[in-house]
Amino acid sequence: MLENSIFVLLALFLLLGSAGMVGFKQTLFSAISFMMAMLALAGMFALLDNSFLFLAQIMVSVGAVVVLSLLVIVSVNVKEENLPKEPAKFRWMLFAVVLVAPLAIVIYKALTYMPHTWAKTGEGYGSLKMMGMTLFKDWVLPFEIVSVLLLAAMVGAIVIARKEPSNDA
Amino acid sequence: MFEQLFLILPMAIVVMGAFVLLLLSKTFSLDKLNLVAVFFLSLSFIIEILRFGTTTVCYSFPEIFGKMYIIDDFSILFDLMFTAGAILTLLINTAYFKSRNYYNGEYFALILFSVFGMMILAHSNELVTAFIALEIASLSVFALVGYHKYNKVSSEAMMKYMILGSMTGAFFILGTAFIYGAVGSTNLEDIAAYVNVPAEKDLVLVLIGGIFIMVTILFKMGAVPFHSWVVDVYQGAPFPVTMFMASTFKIALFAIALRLSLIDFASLNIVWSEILQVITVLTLIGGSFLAITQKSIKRMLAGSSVVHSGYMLIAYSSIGLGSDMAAPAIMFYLISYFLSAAGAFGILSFIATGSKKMMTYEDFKGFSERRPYLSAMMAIFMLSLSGFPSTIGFLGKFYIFTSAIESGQILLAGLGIVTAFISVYYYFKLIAMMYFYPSTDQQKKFPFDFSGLLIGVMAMMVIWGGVGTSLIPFIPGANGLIDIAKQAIDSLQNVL
Amino acid sequence: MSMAAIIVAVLSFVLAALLALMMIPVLVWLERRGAGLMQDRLWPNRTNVGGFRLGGVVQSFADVVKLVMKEEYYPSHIKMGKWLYMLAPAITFAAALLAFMVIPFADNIVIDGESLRVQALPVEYGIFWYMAIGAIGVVGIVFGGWLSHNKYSLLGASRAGSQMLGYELPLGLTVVAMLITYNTIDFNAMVQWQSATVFGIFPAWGIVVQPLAAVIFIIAMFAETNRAPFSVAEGESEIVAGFMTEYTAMKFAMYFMGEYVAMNTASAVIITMFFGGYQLPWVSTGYLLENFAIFAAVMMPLLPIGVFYFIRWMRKNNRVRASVSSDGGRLFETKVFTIVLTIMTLIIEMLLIYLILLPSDALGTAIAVTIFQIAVFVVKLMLFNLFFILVRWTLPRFRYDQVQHLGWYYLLPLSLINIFVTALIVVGVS
Amino acid sequence: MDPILTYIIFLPMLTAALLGLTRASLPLLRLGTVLSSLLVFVLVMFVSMDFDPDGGMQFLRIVPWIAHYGITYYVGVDGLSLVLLILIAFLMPLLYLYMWKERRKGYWYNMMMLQTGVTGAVLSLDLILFYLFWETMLLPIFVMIGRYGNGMHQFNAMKIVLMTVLGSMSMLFSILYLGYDLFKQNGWWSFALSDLSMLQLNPQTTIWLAGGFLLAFAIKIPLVGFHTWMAPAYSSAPTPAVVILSAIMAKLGIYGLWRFGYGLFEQTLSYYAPFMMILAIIGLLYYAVHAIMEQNLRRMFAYSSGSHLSLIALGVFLTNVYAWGGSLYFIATHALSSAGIFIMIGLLYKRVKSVTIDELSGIASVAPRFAFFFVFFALSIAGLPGTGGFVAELLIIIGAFKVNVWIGVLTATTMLSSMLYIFWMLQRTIFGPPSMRTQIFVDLNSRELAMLIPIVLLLLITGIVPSLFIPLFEPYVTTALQDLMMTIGAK
Amino acid sequence: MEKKIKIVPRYGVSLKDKLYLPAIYEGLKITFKHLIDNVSDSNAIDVLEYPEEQPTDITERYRGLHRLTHREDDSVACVACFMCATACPSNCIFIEATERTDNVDEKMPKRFAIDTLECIFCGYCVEACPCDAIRMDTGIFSLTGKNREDFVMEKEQLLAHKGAFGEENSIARK
Amino acid sequence: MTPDHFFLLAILLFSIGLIGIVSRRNLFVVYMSIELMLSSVNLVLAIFSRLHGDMHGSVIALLLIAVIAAEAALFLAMIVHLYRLKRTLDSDAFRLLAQKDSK
Repeated sequence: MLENSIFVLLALFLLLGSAGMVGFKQTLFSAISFMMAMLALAGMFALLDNSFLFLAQIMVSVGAVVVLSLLVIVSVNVKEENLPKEPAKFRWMLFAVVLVAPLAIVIYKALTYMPHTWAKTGEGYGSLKMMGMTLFKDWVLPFEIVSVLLLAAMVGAIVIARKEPSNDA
Repeated sequence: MFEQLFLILPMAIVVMGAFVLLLLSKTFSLDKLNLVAVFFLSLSFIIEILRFGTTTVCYSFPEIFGKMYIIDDFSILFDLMFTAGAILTLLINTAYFKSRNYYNGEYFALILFSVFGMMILAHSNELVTAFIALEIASLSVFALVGYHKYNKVSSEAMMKYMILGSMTGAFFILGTAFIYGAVGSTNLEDIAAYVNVPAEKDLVLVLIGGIFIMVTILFKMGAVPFHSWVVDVYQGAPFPVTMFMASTFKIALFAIALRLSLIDFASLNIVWSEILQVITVLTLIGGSFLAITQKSIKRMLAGSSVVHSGYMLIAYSSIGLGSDMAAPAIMFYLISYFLSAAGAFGILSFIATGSKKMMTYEDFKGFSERRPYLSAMMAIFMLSLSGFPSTIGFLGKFYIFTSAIESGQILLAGLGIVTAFISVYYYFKLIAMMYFYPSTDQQKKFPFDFSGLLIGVMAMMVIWGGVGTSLIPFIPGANGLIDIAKQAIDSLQNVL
Repeated sequence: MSMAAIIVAVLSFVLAALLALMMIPVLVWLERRGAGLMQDRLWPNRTNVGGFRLGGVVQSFADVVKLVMKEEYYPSHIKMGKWLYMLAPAITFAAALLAFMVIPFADNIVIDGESLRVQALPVEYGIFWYMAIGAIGVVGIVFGGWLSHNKYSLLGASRAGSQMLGYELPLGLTVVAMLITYNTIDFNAMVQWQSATVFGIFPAWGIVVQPLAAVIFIIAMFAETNRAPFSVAEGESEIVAGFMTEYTAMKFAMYFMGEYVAMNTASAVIITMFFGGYQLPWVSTGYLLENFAIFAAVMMPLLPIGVFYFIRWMRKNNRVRASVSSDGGRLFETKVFTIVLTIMTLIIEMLLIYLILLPSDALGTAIAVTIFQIAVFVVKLMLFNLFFILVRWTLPRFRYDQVQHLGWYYLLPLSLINIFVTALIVVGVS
Repeated sequence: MDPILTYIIFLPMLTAALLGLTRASLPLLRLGTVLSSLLVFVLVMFVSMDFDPDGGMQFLRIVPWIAHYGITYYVGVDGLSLVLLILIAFLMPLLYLYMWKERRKGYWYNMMMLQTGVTGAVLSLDLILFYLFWETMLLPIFVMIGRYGNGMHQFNAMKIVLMTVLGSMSMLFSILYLGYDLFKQNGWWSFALSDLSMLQLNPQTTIWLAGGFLLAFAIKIPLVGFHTWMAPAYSSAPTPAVVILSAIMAKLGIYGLWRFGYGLFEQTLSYYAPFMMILAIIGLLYYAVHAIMEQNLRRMFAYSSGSHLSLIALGVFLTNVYAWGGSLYFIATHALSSAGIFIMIGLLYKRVKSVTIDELSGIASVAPRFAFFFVFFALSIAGLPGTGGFVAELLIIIGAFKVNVWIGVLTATTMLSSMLYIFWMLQRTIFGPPSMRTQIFVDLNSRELAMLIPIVLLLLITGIVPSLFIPLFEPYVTTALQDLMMTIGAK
Repeated sequence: MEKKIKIVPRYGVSLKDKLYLPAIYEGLKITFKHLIDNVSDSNAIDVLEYPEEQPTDITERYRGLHRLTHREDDSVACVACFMCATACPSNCIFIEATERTDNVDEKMPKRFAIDTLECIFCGYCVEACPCDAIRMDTGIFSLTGKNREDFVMEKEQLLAHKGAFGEENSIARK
Repeated sequence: MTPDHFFLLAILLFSIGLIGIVSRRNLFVVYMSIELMLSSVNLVLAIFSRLHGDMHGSVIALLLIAVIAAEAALFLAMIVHLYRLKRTLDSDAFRLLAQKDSK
């Protein structure tokens, strides 16, 4: 019962957050909505008995990604007049909803073919230990190349964002 | 242990090279960095070439990596193409890098990272690995596309590519999640085993997941409903990057597409081939339209690359309809496209080194008088791209169309031939521009250039691959190539 | 859940809340008084309640009253997002407070064979929790700074954000090295690990085992908490008060308190990871449990002596100068304290006698050990807070670029090297 | 397995490649070109010496090329191809002689490439190989017209390429389908003509497939309706290219019709024959009318050769021994005479920079030798008795009468109409008083004579003693016809 | 001639300097020593118990509250030339000029006010004054008031202030 | 709290992300929408992991979090760069390429 109400609450936050993220005009409000959604998502992971994912989500998605985004928002300090003028924003959204809705329904229909009961989870499901065991027993290669991915992204980001004198405009 | 290590050595060398380049990027000059990058790539290339055909299908470090990292002739052939493409890109553009001031050490590292991603993509026997590999390659390429930072066009191309590319990346992983949900594993062999024992209810999820994955792949190769970025990105990217994308990244996607369709979703192909047929038709027509309306050569080549994707999709949809030769045909076509497109883009960037022109058709007027050899090579590449016989491009198209006819897709083959006919227009237009008009510039002396020589070698290979070997014995020609392609595909199919 | 478990959980929660919240005025006082003493001057020392000044702590409470009573004032130029503007300090405060909740104040207490964590949140992933939740604090700062619509605030916010990002990395990497060493992420297990000795002589505290990691970690912690010498986000000398410029009254107090809570939390984490946590050196919990009688016996003479000296010190110092006519009730305060302290000492002495007579496996011993460890923890916490303050009043503030330079160019590589060396050693040892 | 045909095919191209890559100087280039063409001519002479008229395909050489699809390098020669082979080998040295003063190197390279292309197309017996050469010979023409032509040459070059490629693409599709059908029926791949001709095909499909081939050949000939590239291309192409176009490449269309059309789709072609005959007859008249009205000499002779080629195509579709023999004979003689006349026009253009009839007059009085050759070639085109053209045309007309009197009558009008426009043209250009342009007309020099006299001689010989040549291909015609009748009768 | 060269020792070169930690340790040691000393005997801290004890070390140069000087005839020495108001960096001097009818001078301030809440006590006005009409030698360092208006010193108040350091006469020097 | 509810939630998140990309022109919102899409995949993975009772899905989700971080880095760099170049976050302000072959 408690879990149900927590779920409803988190879901509410999640949806409100993501809707706000899409709907707000001000970038910073979008960002805080996004943060709210991410935190609620972390809560969802906790509800799914996945404590490690819960922490990782908070640590990376909120602690790193959102903070970095905020930092960028603050450091570029977008003026009100530099924000895109989107008078037809909600009309576009309606259009997008019409566009996306069939896709979503199809996916949902497909997903409901899944079994409807939660599996019995063993001892320590979602704990760091089990996570680590699985990660290093079955998923070493992706784990390794993710590091290369991060490095490549870092190099790319530095290259793009670095200011260099250039007369070759 | 060391045998296992040897199996992943080429990849390790490439990523090692990237690290070394990053470390050296501040101290070495561009030339030296270029050479270092080429050195690492060639090392990898040589190892792969020695290995081709001698390794049976195996997994590297099976006790650690599981069955994620597969090594077969198929992936080795792709590795060869990636490394060769990167080497050619770097060598041909040596002068270009020096002529522009926005290149620096990280550029080469990014190229190597990208190659690394593609290699993993070709080797990955597992969807998540494939996804991450795809992301490595894509992210590096995103950064490369925007490398000319203070050029607004380049930045804009990067923006478009990145937004659309990342979005479709989400589709890939969503598809993977669905497949994981249905199967409980993302290993291709497990999935294949699951799919081949059909239980109607559960396959829906696999099917939808597969479609999502396909959407991503089709997007990245620029098939028509998802083609909107191709021309812009190709135009916006700096010339060497365009060349790199055309000669490696496009190929990499077929690596995973072929592996998926041949191993994983083989029994679902029949469901998809109709979708694929529609997409193929759209791609052929839309791509032709894209290519024919352009004035800039770069954009024209970009548009035509969509058409070439369409040709390969013809064969790709034939795979599901029971054509044995379709997969080798794609492999062969990839080789042929690799040679011709890399050559064409190479010449473009080679020319662009000295000038800042847009490279429109008009700019090529009288080119044959200024640079007779280069224009001859360009003509060869154009002929090959248009599928003119006696070039490798013709054989590629021949295999494609034959496989289409073999699988009963007569109309598709007919459409392919029609688009090939249309392509003659825009390719020959360039030849006409080069040869039929007097030069507007005064004659210039051009010194002998290594890059030019390299392009020349590629042109020779295009001819050699097309003419084959009936006159000169002992040299494997077209036969050799198609045999190699067949061998690669066979090794792929032997997995099951 | 047994009754004991609930009681322990509730008590730990209360203790944590007390330690986090009640520490704020104490820390404010400590900072002011410490600053004064370090700079050869006095401290706010006239506020009193019926003559009781408690050495000036009352001033902090007076400040709290003042801040609460003050008019809530919104700058008129803040047009949008007032709710967020108001919420921002609370985010910072709440994050710092939540992060404190995973610190173990004592070893697991065994009641009826049930091992109970003396932790406000009885979870095992302590350090991750700290890093995850602690990082959110900066979000509040960034929001506040941006929404203030003030250049100084904006600069402060961006400085805080980038500094936090820059130092989160060495921090995390140091933690990785420590994880390799301790082989756990549980704070309590870390402390237990530290109860061993190195070469049989030194206590195996983190700072002894991993001195470099400790240094990096402490430096990074200073930066994370925006304390001097890394307090560029406030940077009074350049950007007025940074992100807090436009904040007044309780909203300001929230930021202010958040900072002290963060500092307190940082101290707690540092002592837990590097200074043996709630343990005395060379004394593990098991040893303490078995030989508590000896400890009590040792403490029995030590306690009166300490109290005696304290009273003497108080009598000597708690008086006004000749030039001041009224002593403001100081003599009375001294007298009362002397009596109270004496009585308390007597009670404790009696308790100690009782404990000596108890068998070592009795519940009372366990509770006493726990209380003892909590006391040790609090003392360590205070000492480390003092260290924070000491550093603040010793070192000048870095320039902003120096801060970034230090973080990215020195601490990051050093922490990477540290991981490498640690891994090598761990592999070599095992 | 005699490689002599291979040498014949690839000698010019190899020479071109060798000289081109070494950037040979112009004299060396000229020398190499002429030598190679002479060598080819000598080789062809050897071939025709050793040729056994009753032996069917000879000098075969089969080398596997693309093994998986059974594509082979498969060349051979029989009566039909020998005629064209000799023609090519004979004309090329003369053309080089014509180009002797040409300073643009690209000319020479392209001509050599062209020789390889046309020779290969004539000799190849594998369909893919044929397609290869069929496309390859297009490229030098494209460059020749586009680069060295005049007028709207760039546009016209594009036009000829696009139209021809359209045809060849459709042919390619048919080829691929045939190959696949063979595979489906027999389980092995082959694109050799001999294998494919044995295919049993669904008639409905065959119509489509044959259509693919016919489109390619019709564009090449060109039959009326597919001819829009012809006049522009002829008028803007340089002389050697025009010569090749009219004398050889157009004949290759006829050749293809024979070799591949009748070789693969005997039955289906009889389905198409009425349409084609109607097209050919319309072409006959249409081109003749155009030729009469035309002011530009090049275009006039372009239409004239179109008219004659329609006649040949008609002959091919008439399917009797006279018509076929006549057509084959006409291929040879018309090639010679059209080569001659276009060379003459080229010489004329060199001298007066104009090929418009109105601007010319009275050449005979200024340059009698030139006038003689011009008149001779023009009359031989018109089918003057005593030249080969007369014999051939007569044969075809006889064949037409054998089929249908009305067709015969219509066919016979070609002789009249050609006489009409030739004589009218001659009267206006050669005779009469010299005009402004022709007053300083320089007569033929010895080099030009040397290149023209062999053509004249050959034309005369073919006209006066046709029996000298007819045995070369007559067995081919009879056997081919017998085969045809048998297959049609069998079904 | 011997050149005078002063050799400045360079710091921050040796490894010890570069490590910074020893230096920090030294600093901490000093601070800590002070802390301990002062804790053990806080009465030894040399401080002034301010409200009870007043500062005794205010010198002549100390810039206290302003005052306006007089002429010999006790009229205001200021000629309302606005120099001080112009020089003032914080714009705290407000002058309203009026004509002077007693033939001593041409102009005099009708109103001369200094907002001491704005004032930063820089002394520029004193420097700027051409006729020594304004001085800051009152030695008043502590101003108290219950509202803002109390801190605006009007002409009368300013004239009433006395100099604290010997120069008791408030006659402006010529 | 059945799996269906979770699935519905995940799909809604994915759709909202998609809608954001389609309808908004603010680059930042587009970027966050993409992140949201990827995160919703994370949720799907976690649900499946829970349904299967193994940790594979969770591990994939963990890897995906790393991928999200990598993409975030590149995206933010790009946004900063574009903002520097154009002083706007409007994705429609970048339409140089839409003009066909201007030169």
